Amino acid sequence: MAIIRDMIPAFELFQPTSADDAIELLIRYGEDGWVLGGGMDSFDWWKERIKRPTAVVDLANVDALKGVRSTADGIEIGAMTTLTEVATHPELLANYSVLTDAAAHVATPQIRNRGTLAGNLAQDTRCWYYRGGWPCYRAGGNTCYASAPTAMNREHAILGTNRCVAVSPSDTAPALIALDAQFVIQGSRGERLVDAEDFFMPPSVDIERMTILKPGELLTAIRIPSTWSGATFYYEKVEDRKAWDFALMTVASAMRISGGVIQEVRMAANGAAPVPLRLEDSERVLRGQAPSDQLGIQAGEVAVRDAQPLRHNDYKIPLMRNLVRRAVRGTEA
Amino acid sequence: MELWRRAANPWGQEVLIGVSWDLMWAAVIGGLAFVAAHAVWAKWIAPAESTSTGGSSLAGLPAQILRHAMSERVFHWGMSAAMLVLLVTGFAPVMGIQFAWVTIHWVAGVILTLMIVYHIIHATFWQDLWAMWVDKADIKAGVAELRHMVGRNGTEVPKAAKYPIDHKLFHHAAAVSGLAAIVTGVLMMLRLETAFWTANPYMFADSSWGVVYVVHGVSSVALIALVISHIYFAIRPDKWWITKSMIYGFIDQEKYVQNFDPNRWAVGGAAPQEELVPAGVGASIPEDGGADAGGSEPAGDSGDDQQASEFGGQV
Amino acid sequence: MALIGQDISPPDLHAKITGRARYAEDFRADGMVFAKLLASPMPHCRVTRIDASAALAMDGVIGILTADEVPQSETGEQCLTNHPHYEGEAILAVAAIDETTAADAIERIRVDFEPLPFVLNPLDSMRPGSPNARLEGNTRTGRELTTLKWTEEDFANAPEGSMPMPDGEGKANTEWMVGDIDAGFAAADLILDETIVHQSLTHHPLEPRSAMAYWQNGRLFIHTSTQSLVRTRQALAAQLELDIEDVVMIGDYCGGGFGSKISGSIIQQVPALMSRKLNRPVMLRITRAEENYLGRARPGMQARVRIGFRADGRITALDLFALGDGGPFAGGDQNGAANTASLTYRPLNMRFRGVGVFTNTPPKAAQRGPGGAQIIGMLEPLMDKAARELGVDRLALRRLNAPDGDVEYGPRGATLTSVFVKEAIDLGRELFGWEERLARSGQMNGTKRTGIGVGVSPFAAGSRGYDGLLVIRPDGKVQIQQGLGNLGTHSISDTARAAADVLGVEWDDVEVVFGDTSRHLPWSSVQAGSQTTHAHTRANHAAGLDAQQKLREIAARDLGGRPEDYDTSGGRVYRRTNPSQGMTLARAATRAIELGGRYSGEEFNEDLNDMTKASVTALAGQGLVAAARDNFGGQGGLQSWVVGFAEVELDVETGKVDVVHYTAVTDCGVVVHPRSLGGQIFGGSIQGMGIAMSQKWVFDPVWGVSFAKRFYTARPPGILDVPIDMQWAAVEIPDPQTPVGAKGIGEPCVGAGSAALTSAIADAMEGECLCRTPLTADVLLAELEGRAPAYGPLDLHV
Amino acid sequence: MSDVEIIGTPERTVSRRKFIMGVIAAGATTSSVGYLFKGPQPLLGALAVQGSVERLITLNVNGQQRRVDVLNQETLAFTLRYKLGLTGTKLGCDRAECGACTVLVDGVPSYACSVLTHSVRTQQITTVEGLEEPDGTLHPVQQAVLDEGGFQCAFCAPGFIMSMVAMVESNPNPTREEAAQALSGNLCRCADYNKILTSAMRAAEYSRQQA
Repeated sequence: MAIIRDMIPAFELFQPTSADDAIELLIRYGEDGWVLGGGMDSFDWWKERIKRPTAVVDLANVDALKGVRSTADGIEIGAMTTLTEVATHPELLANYSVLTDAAAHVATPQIRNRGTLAGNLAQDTRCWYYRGGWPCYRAGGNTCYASAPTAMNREHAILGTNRCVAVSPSDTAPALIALDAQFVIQGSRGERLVDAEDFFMPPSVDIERMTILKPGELLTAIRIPSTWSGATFYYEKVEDRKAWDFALMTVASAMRISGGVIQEVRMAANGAAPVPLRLEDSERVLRGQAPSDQLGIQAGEVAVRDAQPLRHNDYKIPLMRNLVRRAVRGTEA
Repeated sequence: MELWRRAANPWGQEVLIGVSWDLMWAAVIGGLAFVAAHAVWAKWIAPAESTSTGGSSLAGLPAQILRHAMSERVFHWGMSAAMLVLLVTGFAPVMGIQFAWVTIHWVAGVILTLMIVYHIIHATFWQDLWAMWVDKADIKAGVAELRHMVGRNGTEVPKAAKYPIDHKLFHHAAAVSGLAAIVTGVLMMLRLETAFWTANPYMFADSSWGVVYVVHGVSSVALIALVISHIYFAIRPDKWWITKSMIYGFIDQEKYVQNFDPNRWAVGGAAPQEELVPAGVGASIPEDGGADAGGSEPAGDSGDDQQASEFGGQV
Repeated sequence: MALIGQDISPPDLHAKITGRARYAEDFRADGMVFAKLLASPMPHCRVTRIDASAALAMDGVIGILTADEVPQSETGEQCLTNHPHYEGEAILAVAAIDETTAADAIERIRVDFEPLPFVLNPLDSMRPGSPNARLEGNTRTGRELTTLKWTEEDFANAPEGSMPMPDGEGKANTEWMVGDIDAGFAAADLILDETIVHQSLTHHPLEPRSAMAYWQNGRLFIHTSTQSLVRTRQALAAQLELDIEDVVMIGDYCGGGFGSKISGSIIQQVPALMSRKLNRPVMLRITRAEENYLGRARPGMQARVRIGFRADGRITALDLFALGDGGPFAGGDQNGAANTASLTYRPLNMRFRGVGVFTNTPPKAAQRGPGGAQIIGMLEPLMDKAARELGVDRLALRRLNAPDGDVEYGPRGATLTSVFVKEAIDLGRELFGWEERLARSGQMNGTKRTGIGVGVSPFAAGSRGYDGLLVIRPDGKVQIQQGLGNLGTHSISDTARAAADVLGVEWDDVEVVFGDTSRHLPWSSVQAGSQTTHAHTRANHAAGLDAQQKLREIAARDLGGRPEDYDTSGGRVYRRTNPSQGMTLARAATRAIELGGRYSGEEFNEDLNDMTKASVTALAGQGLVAAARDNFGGQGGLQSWVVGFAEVELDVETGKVDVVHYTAVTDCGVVVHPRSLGGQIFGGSIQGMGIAMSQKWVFDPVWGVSFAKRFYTARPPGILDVPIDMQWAAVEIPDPQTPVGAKGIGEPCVGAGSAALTSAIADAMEGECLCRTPLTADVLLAELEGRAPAYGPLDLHV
Repeated sequence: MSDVEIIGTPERTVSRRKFIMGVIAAGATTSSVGYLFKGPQPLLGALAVQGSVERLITLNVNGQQRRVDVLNQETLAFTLRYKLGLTGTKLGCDRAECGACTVLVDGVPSYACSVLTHSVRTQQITTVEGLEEPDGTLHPVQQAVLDEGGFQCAFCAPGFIMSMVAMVESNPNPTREEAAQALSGNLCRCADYNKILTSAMRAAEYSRQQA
């Protein structure tokens, strides 16, 4: 909408130094509170004046949420760890390169310098109808403009849609799903752990939220088990521009190949659906098979079996299929 | 409390997008308040129920009188299930219980729609549509009932036809709400991508869609209140005999003579399966359980249903 | 050594890299308030009611400016309007003590709109019964707005997926034919018939068109962002009906324009008028989203072309029917496109029909190579297609059709001063390694297929008749006055070299004065159409000659002999036969002041523009004042050429294109500033690559509202999207009709970059020309995978 | 707008909660008072409705301690440009896309348009104005750009230069490709990328020489 608002409306600002304090503030403010991590998504909403929190809880000073730590059975990354830190961390580079690849593909150096891993995971969709302030389902309205027969939807979803056809924009999510990561969520009633693929909220359940985080909850850390350390990884993001762009399609995979056979595999895609998808059907096709281009094609076909293209995103079907195929082939071209 | 939800359309014009969910809570609270008030009234204030047989004789009446035929009962409970599923899937997410509700909701909606269509056709062509009509006698009875309820002495409440006035009104309220919800619901389905059509939000103008959503919301909210009161009456011990009739089909002879005017709901002295309908009385009028769509008091009639006999002996 | 031809860092660069350079938005004034715009949410509507009472009652809100208080314009565009013709058009402005308050106030204003029918692309407005973007019509015929529609039959007659090309009267409002088109096709061995779509795209200069204005004693002082300083001042003075002397325009730096700030921008009227109304300085900071709406865009096109080729590749017939997206106020680029096609390919017979159709999309304006960039990008892949089918070398086909200096083109047989495009093609063939690279065409490297492309792109490159003005000061410095804007083309300093070279002074002894009209600047060309290099090397050359003549006269007067016995260089004027006999420029300047008259600017040539005369008068007495009009004359127009060569790799599994290498060779006459020229060639070429590969304009067809209004959605190319490996060269043959020999270069590189890529991508697609831009991954992958096309063949703004 | 001094007040109001130590201010411009009544009672609502409050903070910019009043919602770019007069930092998009506002925060390039000033108030900010030596000697990066004649309109230049400064610190010997990666968060609409890359390579060379 052309009513250009700009200029951030006033809010109260808090800079707690612990996660508990942050949560307490968030509970206090409920729907009117806003978590500020790196801010790379937040500022857009504020400046457009589409979302107007009463109180902003800036996590910049919560040191406990920052940094990469080795744990007994893997590695834990604080939610406020910047994408640059993730992308350049020696142990992650050595053993979990699918994640560092993903983090390095986010936007631009400046955004990776401020943007956090949790922010990349929890960011809102880039559907331009929704972002434009249209009163769609996701904005609390009663329609999806992007799925209309006349709509401009080349960047929208081909799978898993339910009224809303927006896609998750996260680059790191598919890598974390491939790594079988768990997300630590802290709330008033303590901590809970969810699998990476369960962190994202499908529109069929709650069309207004991107993640399962409730007001008053905080994603505090990401735990990566050592299960996939040093596995055969693949990550590819196809985007229109090589910097500052969102994926048209991303595929990430982790494979254990021994004896010429794929013993175990986890594969995920983003840009295909409203949530990052774990490609379990493709995994089933691959498990126990010797990797080959033919097998890759098969796995790709399975991945897009249920795809329902909109007016302008049919190309995502071959794109997704081809990326799955490439993941099996293990070469990015 | 807000009544409506509004939003700015892509051109910045304000449009209705639905009812405020405050209304849902209002309906819940309203429904429960009515229930509570009635319960209080029934326990402490209500005048004693007349158990008079009103001069009617039990003679010639079967011990069990068929009130709801098998098909009606199946219809009623099927429809009730669909309705409950619709209400739960529609409102639970609003109340914060989240699950993938949309598919269940629209499938239940389609089932309900088909049942109602069946009911309308059935009631129109095979049953006496007018059994549910509120006539002068009903109004008189209603007035008397009200006077009785407020404790006016000496008021004799006339006995009812097969469907008493309160049942009829309930049916109509539920029918209106239910039909409105169904018609708007079917329109709303056009906005869903299904195997049969492509979603198209532009079939109507924004403002028209707003009306559709508001009507769906208002009728659904109304149904919350109606269903609450309906369930309440259904489980009240003093009404249990009616509820049972919706399960088993029959009422006791005794209840019949205590509550119904044989002139208005004539039951022959013969076996229930022969259930006589005196000509011109317009009594045994098959009406539908369609009323139940809205969760009305058990309605429906035995009408032409001869299957009732199958159960006659068992009850 | 002559300054022309050397790499000299421009004098303003130091300020730019230290942060001292102040652009319009960097200024503050006492009591300054901030204005903010309320823009139309609808693509076409009428404002029926404005209720600003709540806003005006707010603390900190100072005032409001509405459409009733702003001037009309010839095009129909006003800086504020009650009849918006596109989403984002400004309706009113509010001023407040700070910007947040102004933004809050805008939110509290209630405006009622009456929506009007709208149309987003030209073809839709050609359908019978379709809406017109302007109530008065859908096109401009002459000065009148008229309605031009095709019939159902016209549409029915077009082959499936093709644009109608209806014959007969009243089907186009521009129509011309050279030769006999039917005979041309009859003589052809191959006829191509294609429907092509070129997107519209916003200029998006990095600096939004913010402006700050205040008034003192009835004079307007305005800080603004403009490509051409003195001409913008003139335009603004005319718009506001002010005496030009009452406008002081400060625009030392302009953060990019590309055609969108040629004479400033209409929105700069808002702070000027608001400031006058409120009697306070007013800053109007333009946001990026506003820049998208107000900042102009290149007109897209929907077109159909039929081209007939002889077996040897010579074009016998070219029949072009183009609908240009005029936006609400302009006429589209199709006429220029036809002229460029006529020049580039010299078809033996050519017919052009075109309609500039109004649409309810943001306003269109010239964007680097207007019309030329579009048509070259669209037609070059078709040249390849013909070459392939005819079995001739693609470069040879272009060379065969390319013009020489004696070319006559366009409907009226326009002529040029010089053309050395064949030399550029030949040099490019060698530098690029055409044969060697062509051998890689179609080869697979993993999943990537190589494509080789070339684009031959001309564009207008100069004008004549402007004034040069300089002062040789008593301190010996040569102060060269420049009335151009400073948008980074370096023309303010580079064209000044022409005067310095005449005098033979070192660059360190030159000071360039620019950026502020109160500093007595000469009448200059607009900085557009790549005019300045040509026009102002000439004007400054003329001023240099005038100064030299005056120096000689002073020397002869003081030292004896005739003026022509004297020469100038090294900061002196001296006797040619005895260089030790002479005087410094400093001394000569002092003498000029003493002599007065025409030496010190008290008198001047009558052929100068009035504005220059005023400046001369103001400078009079400060030294030796030289002012001269460019009277060098010349026959024919000026066109520069860029031939772009690209090697790309197309990933056949993703549709993604990587540009591996780019070579550009130019014919732009004498090279004034090699490094800057390289920057222009690559910069323009990359903008062209953006057209070919990524840059977008997207509208929702139901609401007429735009989406691609931010950088990440409009997708101009970033540093990673362009080849690391680029090279350029110039044929360096002086233009014979200018004393300096230089032609402009800003424009033609865009078409070269765009066409080299559309051609290379088509090559990587095994010769399949998709005939639309941008060629994004979705478009290419759909084709590669044999799926339904990503967009309809005539879809625009998608 | 009144200038209500509230430093210290928040702690007193709710001193039993230690997180309140982190409270910056209850911020509201005059215009947002109406908004405050819509949501739940703000923690410091009583203060907020007194009028606009600003809080004086000390910001370390270009090695200097600068005292400045900063609104809660104020971005670093606004503080630098409009409060501290450091207009070398440009706003090209105000949406973290173009990089014209790039500054160094503890040596790390950040988009100043998309960070709250309060979030970086303990960190060291370097802007393009802070690169020159006091005696006017240019930073090697600036000298390299000057020598290579980098940039056209140069509106993007301050941002690019800050990215280059960070680049030569972290990778003093980059390839052209690496330099492009390091500068990929900056947009040049004149598309003078070739010259910018050449300048960046020269900048790395100068920096190596200096080191």
